Amino acid sequence: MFVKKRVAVVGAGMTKFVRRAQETGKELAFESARQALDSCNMRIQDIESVALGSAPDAFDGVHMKGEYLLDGAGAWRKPYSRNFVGGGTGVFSPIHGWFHVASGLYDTCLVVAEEKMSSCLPHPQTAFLTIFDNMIERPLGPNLIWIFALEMQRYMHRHNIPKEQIAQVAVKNKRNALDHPSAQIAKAVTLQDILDSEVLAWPVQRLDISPVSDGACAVILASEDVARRITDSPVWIDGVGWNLDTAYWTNRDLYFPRYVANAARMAYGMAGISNPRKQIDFAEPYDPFDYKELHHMEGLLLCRKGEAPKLTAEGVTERDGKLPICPSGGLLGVGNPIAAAGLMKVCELFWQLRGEAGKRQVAGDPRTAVAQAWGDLMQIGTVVVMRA
Amino acid sequence: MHMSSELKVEGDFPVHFRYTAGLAGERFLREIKDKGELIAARCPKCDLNYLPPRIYCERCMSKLEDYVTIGNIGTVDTFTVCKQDSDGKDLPLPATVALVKFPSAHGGLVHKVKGEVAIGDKVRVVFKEKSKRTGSILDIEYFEKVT
Amino acid sequence: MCTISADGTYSLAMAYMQILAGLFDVVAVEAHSKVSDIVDMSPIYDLALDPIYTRPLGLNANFIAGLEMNRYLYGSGATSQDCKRVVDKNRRNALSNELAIKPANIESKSDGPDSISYPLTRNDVAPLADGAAVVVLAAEGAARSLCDNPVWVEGTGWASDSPTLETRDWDKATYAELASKQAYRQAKIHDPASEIQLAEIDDTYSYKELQHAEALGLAAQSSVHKMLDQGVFDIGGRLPVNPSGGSIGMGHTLEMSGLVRVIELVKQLRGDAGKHQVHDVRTGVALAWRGIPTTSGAVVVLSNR
Amino acid sequence: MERQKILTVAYQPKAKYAWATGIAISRFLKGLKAGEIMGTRCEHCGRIAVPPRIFCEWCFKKSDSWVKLPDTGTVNTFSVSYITADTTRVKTPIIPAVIGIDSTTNAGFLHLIGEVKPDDVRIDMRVKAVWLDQPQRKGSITDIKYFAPLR
Repeated sequence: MFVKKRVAVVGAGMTKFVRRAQETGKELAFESARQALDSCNMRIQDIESVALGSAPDAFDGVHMKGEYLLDGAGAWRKPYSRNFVGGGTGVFSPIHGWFHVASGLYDTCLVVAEEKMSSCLPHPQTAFLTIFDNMIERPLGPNLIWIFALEMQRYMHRHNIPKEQIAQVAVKNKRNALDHPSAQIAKAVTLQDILDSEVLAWPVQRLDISPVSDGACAVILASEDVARRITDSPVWIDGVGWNLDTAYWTNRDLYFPRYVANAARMAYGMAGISNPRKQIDFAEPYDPFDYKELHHMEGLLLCRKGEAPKLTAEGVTERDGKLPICPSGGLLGVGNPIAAAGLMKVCELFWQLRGEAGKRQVAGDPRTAVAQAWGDLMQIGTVVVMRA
Repeated sequence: MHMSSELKVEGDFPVHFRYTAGLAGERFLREIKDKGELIAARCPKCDLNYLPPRIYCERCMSKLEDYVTIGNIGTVDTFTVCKQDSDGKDLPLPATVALVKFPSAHGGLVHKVKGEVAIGDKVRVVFKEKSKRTGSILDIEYFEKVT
Repeated sequence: MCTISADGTYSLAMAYMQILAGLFDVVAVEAHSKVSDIVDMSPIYDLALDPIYTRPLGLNANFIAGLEMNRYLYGSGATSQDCKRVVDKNRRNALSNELAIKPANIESKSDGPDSISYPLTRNDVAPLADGAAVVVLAAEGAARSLCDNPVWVEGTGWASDSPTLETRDWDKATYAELASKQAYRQAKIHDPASEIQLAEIDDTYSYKELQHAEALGLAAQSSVHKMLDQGVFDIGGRLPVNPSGGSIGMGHTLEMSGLVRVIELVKQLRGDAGKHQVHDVRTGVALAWRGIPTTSGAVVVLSNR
Repeated sequence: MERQKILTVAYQPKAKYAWATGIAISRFLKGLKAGEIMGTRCEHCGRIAVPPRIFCEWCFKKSDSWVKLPDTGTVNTFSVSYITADTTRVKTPIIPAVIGIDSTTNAGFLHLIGEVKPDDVRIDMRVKAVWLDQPQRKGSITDIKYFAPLR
């Protein structure tokens, strides 16, 4: 595919993910943006445009929160806009930034993703109530977790997957996160811990779910010429893809995220990837719930439908396995400040592909990787393919 | 939620919020509460003293760590006389509100004014008495014209 | 598909970049308003205010428009009477626009006090309305095969000033100035006042039309209200502003309003505007503002050349 | 606030909504009041959908032909929930399910399962709507109390 300008990631930064930050959302956004600038010795004056990703206003508790956050995000008197595609926002944010640079209109774009969920009471889950149809679903008293439970149950039923195999994902990711300096919950858990945790909405138990967090992440994008002046090791965004399915989620078979597959095909096509199972060295699929990692590995066409639990059981997806999955520790381990968590996956690709992931570094000099997020009513897939 | 005759479903958003003032805001509000003083955060690079203070300069994105005290007499930059409250109901009495700028500060304060003012008037910040302050912007009672 | 959390005009700019990048040939841009589902907008605007410094004052968010209007009149020399002229012009223009909300609804409500936050009155505020709008963008090749009279995007720009009440620029619409500079640069426009024949710009509040016209370089500073008085901005004037009736005349459809301005401009450039058609329009500009309490706006320059 | 180490501001948003039910869902809700489940049929692709809609999102054409559907269906998927909407814990579980309605093209809606022990609910189980008595119905999704196993 012809792309006007090749786009690179040249810098990245992230705050620590915490349950309750004293910092305001603006201050969190600043911390991540400042780190990203420092990571590549850039000044804010070198930034030509700013793209923000943030999930619903109801978390931070500020209507049009993109406007509220803009000074912290470094957007003073700059072209600045906010994208929102539900939980898919974090990985869509660099795609949103990519438009700016790939179009040739701007040579640089600062991408910031922020979430301050602790402002929302009694629990951020309550803010999800209006994701359900106000006329024909909300009167039934649904909780957000229901849709995950319904999807998980369908997935388990279709492929006859035992709960133990799914819980293994949470064990792996929480262990991986022990090596992440920004992790909210740096605590290893056993398979038994997960299976013994409180049943919220079967098959979903408390430890199947990523923890609610506050945090922010930022990356800096640059066009090829500019990127090569900034750094010797740019990481290229060679494929972007996104796809939305119908909002009538009860009219679909939930066992397979076909919208993720469509988004992946778009991104792989752009990046010239014909055989993702062979050509992708590691992946950061979206894992707000443990089964979601498996679901999304299949959606990303990294294995056959129903095969992801088996690969996990065989250790293939461990950090030292043949296809490391969520070496960062993912949302399950590092934490889940919605949009920031998605962008954290893109940061991880950046650090891993530059060999800068420290104790988390996957072996074998990875060259190509994919990050993905998911959102809305089991509806959108957002995919980015990056190369060293 | 219930159905009305026009086939409308009535409802709300059943959440509420608790906001932190943030690192700079905490310091600002505590200074008002404890000392009855306004402080601004200084950006030496841009030579700006941000009021209310911030931990960053929005222009150069430097981290700000120095604070300076700002005197409590300023100038009305603009004002309005607001008739309604935040819910859209009429206020018992119209409220005069002003944006006040202070010498040596970048920014200013938006607050209620006691009595009438015009653009360009000098006003003083009047704080609540110390025992009644809670660490809120409402620890400032109002602006009052300097005569 | 993706959502841009802003006026539809921003979405148009994103779609424009997707096409320039080579990602897509044809992109649809949609915006809508279902403001009638909201019982009262006041609590929604309240939620947009700074929770630490502004919300505790308990004031209706329209006080920000009051503060700004007062400062604008003070600095520009325009008067409330000039603002009323904007309202009259836009309501009059809307009478010949079949998409405008019914004139009966355009009349200001007589109940309640007329002043809502001095100097802002009910008359100065565009009435809210429901609606939906779609614009289809296409790369040049696709555009020529899809239709006979494409209208070209010559430039886009969007920008934000400092967002807080304390640090923003109160003397002018800096966001609109910055956004238009970007768009004009792309469109190679050096003297907008002479190179642009028509403007469809945000008039959420009457004074905003004047402030925005100035920020877009359509009038020299502090002369905009004089041009208004001289009829320069009327249909049939030298530089018609909001011949559609604007939001004041057509109804304010929240963040669809900017895209409505774009659509009205497209119609004018195609000669499809019907009773409010302006003659000899070659290049036009549209401006969206995100409303109180924001300092953000987007500009699009279109031509039929 | 006094006892907290960190200063905070509490806020109760007061936004109120009155959501228009729209053309299709108005008719669906009226149908429920009459004890009927109404779907729409796309004349272009032949798909019968519930919840009903005025357009077929596959063909992107208007879909204005109405079909009365049976009140029986199949459990596509379900959960056994010990939490309510605001995450309050409950001892007696709620059983939400996606019910695929008979005669449709793989279409269904979210509802609850009743008259069955949680352990006995199965995917693919056949179920039938249990309605409120006619005078109690008000044109709401809750006019169906729940779906119970088809006996």
